[in-house]
Amino acid sequence: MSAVTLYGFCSAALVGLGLYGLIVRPEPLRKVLAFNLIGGGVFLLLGVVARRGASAGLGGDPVPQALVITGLVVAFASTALAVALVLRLLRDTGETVPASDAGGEAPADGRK
Amino acid sequence: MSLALDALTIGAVCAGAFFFMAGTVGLLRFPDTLSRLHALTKADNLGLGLIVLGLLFQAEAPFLALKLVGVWLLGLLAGATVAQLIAQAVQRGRLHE
Amino acid sequence: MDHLVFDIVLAALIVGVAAWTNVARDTLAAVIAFVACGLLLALVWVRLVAPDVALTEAALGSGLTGGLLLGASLRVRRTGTPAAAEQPSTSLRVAAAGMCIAVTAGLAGIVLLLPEPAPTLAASALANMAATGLGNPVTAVLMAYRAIDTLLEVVVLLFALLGVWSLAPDRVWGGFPGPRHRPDPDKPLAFVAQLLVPVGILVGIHIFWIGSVAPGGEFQGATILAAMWILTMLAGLVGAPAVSRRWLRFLLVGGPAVFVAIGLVGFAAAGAFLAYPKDYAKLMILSIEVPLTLSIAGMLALLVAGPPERTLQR
Amino acid sequence: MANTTTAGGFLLVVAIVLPVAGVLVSLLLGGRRAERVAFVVMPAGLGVALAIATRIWRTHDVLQYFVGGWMPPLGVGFRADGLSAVMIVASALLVCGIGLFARAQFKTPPGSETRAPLMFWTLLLAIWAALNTVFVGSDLFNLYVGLELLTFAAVPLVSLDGRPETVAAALRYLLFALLGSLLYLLGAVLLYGAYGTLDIALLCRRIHAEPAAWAAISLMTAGLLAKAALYPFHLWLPPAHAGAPAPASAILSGLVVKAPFFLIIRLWFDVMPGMPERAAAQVLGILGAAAIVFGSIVALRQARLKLLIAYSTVAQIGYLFLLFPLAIRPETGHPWGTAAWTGGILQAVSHAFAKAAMFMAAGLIAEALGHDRIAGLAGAGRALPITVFAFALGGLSLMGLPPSGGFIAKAMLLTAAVAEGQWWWAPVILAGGLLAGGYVFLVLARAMGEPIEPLRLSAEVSRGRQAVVAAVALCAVLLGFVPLHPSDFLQIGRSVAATAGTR
Repeated sequence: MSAVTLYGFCSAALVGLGLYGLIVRPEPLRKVLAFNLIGGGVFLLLGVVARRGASAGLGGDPVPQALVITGLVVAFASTALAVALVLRLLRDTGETVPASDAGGEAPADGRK
Repeated sequence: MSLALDALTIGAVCAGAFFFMAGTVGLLRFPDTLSRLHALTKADNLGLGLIVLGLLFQAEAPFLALKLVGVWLLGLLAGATVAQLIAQAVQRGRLHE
Repeated sequence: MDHLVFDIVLAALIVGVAAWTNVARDTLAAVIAFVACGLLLALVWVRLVAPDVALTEAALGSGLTGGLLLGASLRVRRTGTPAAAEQPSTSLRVAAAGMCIAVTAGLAGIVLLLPEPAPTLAASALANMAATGLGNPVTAVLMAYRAIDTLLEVVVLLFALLGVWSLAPDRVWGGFPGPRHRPDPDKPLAFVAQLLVPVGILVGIHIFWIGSVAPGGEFQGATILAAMWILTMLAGLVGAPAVSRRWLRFLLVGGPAVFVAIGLVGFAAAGAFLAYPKDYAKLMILSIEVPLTLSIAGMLALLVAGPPERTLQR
Repeated sequence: MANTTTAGGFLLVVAIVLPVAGVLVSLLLGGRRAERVAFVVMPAGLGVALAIATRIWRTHDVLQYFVGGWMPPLGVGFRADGLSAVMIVASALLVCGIGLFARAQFKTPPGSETRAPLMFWTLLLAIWAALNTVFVGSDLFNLYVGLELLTFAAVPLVSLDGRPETVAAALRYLLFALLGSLLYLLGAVLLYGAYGTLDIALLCRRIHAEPAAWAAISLMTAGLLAKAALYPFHLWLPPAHAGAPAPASAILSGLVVKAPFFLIIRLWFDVMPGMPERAAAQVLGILGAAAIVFGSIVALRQARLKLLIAYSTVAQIGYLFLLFPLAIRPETGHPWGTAAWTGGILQAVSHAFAKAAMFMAAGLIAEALGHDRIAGLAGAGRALPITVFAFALGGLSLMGLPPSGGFIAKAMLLTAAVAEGQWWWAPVILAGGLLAGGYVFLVLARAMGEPIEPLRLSAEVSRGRQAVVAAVALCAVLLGFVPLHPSDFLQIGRSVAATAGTR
């Protein structure tokens, strides 16, 4: 098995782990973390695709590599918006977790 | 010549890795935050220094060597600052365990 | 493959650390595990011969995202929320685990089935690079072949910042983002900020500048610049700027506006939106990249700083 | 297909760049000027949209543009066919209508800048730019960026008034939308890995039935379903659409949920024509049918007007997905020659107008009465006759009664169900209409009733705003005059896929 395939498996595992966290963890911040894990897996898969496309003297296909850079920036923007929403909710609803969770619980139910 | 340099590199990097290991063991085994911090920063700074030293023997260009030293200095700076911040937090009682 | 042992250890570490972010009881511990995971991923990017991505992953995916989440989890903890949120039932856990294992197995299977030799655009990206005047194929993709993606992505950042700002309470609109960090010259943070920030700005500019020929570019450079700005704000050396400041609006809008403007110049000069006439390609790309880097740095830093929380008036 | 930029193709770039420039200028100038910028961009954008549609109409061919002159697979193209043109024009009309309606609600007070108006006007233009990007995109990653643009512009609109429950709704919406985006991106990555391009036309030629393609289409469809709020992914929609300010609800319910639906059409009919199995299409149809029944019944039981309308959106989205079982591999000719194709798309457009009108009407009623409890609507019909009339006109489309776009759409879906021998969809379509009749009449009956005590209006509502609502509702009615047979215009640009990939 080559290293590239190995990292391909690693990316599949990251997607799976992220999905699990997304379903199982009720706290919104943990869901945001889980999203970042899934994102990491998707980007890593893109990196594997890029590395497999190494040719013409380049170590990898530059197109998917550039897409990863774009994707990382978008993922950061999503995280920032989600964190801002979580913190706003926390401040408005005071110290109660359940209220701040109302927004976060639903996805788990939605996928049943 | 290159054999001697390789031997020096291997020696220094192994020594560095040993100090990292020692620091990590200290982090895991010491009872309170301050002594953990002590173990970690001391050992890691030395470990990083030794590894950078080992890699310097392999540097092909002077600029690369300069970058390596830069990495070491930044590592020292970051380690020292974070250690200070954690220690301050402990003193003010904002950190438990 | 002589590095296979290293690869196996690295992949196993990543999976282990990622699993820990799910299992950890404490959100702070989970975030720290996530940051570690990001740094390990940056190593993977080096192994996959994608140094541009490695820089972005370390700076943005791990560094800035990690900082943002660390700050958020500390704020959540400070409000003293007990971890009383209802935990899902065992049956849901088992079902979720089963589904996730199936997804992972399916993806792994598809990875094995990907075609050999792999389709690639490396050759054509390289062949067209002369027309762009650039020496780094990744930058050529970002600034020429798929420049529209890059433009829209910066607009995405701007929309996200608008979204974050929209969460400000009405009475503090136009005010300063985030909590105040009081200046305290004795603090180690202020010391390190004074020492590090000039170096960091130089490094940021360097990484941006070499992006046209070597790994680096506007996103990586901008992230480092943003980190330096955040550091000076954290150390209390400068305050976060009020969101109604005209210079701040200029800083944020400048990059995308110049991008659009030069894109329109391409209409006239080279016959297509975002096309560059051959002799001026490098110059035009550079005149987009400079304001763009500053705008991105500003947006990233302000996304971390959060919505306005303090009014303009004392 | 001519492999070059078509004359007039630059209009597609303008359709995206114009609202983006509007956002940039609004943010820079700030304050009152944001609103003025919006009112400059709106007529210009409408003009661009109409120009795109007329060009496609006259040349009977697609508009195409390659950004920077770089050809796919290396470059990124934009492409507008008949379907895109319809969606672009509908969006432009609705954005302008909603903008006129929102003027009174988001007026900037003189003096310093205020948050809500600045955000509303910039986000309205932002949504417009994102919608146009989705409608003309022909590169799967570019479309991903477009979807993210849409998410980041739509989510803040939900929590614009800052109440904690709307912030919670916005967070829930964001989490669903992010999951959807990631699944979509994962699918796109698999396609690039397998075929080395993200361009839809090229993919269409290279793709064939194999595990990577199957996995990709499943992941992308699942992600888009989460964004389109098809049952059972609808959980985020009612609180988000009911909690947003009325003009924002109108654009979210009318247009934003249609973008992922549009992309599923792109995937199933342009990227992989002929590939999706009938069984898969039946699954989408069953989910759609479940949405119709579930959404309508829950709507009947709502106590608040805006929630009722939001649940009705859940139901009406269901109709859109009947397109798939009825148009895929038809017994009679190409998918886009079927009645289901025209019917499904007409449903998307007429629902956009009808639902936007209903949300705006509900907003006016809530403003005038000070609440939107259905039980307390008595007297609204007398106080706001135009508004309640507009609500009723919108209701016609939901019920599928003539004359309305909804009637034509549902009649064509019904025709297709009979023609394709898939009679089992017919009762669902009819039952959905009856249930819609139930909840629309429930509201109208209450609103036309005599109040027990004289109605005290908490705010005056101008005639102009009521007229805007009526005009939007009238658009849904006017769609009832399109001919009742498969539209030629909606088939423009389809032949590419036909020659390239159908097996």
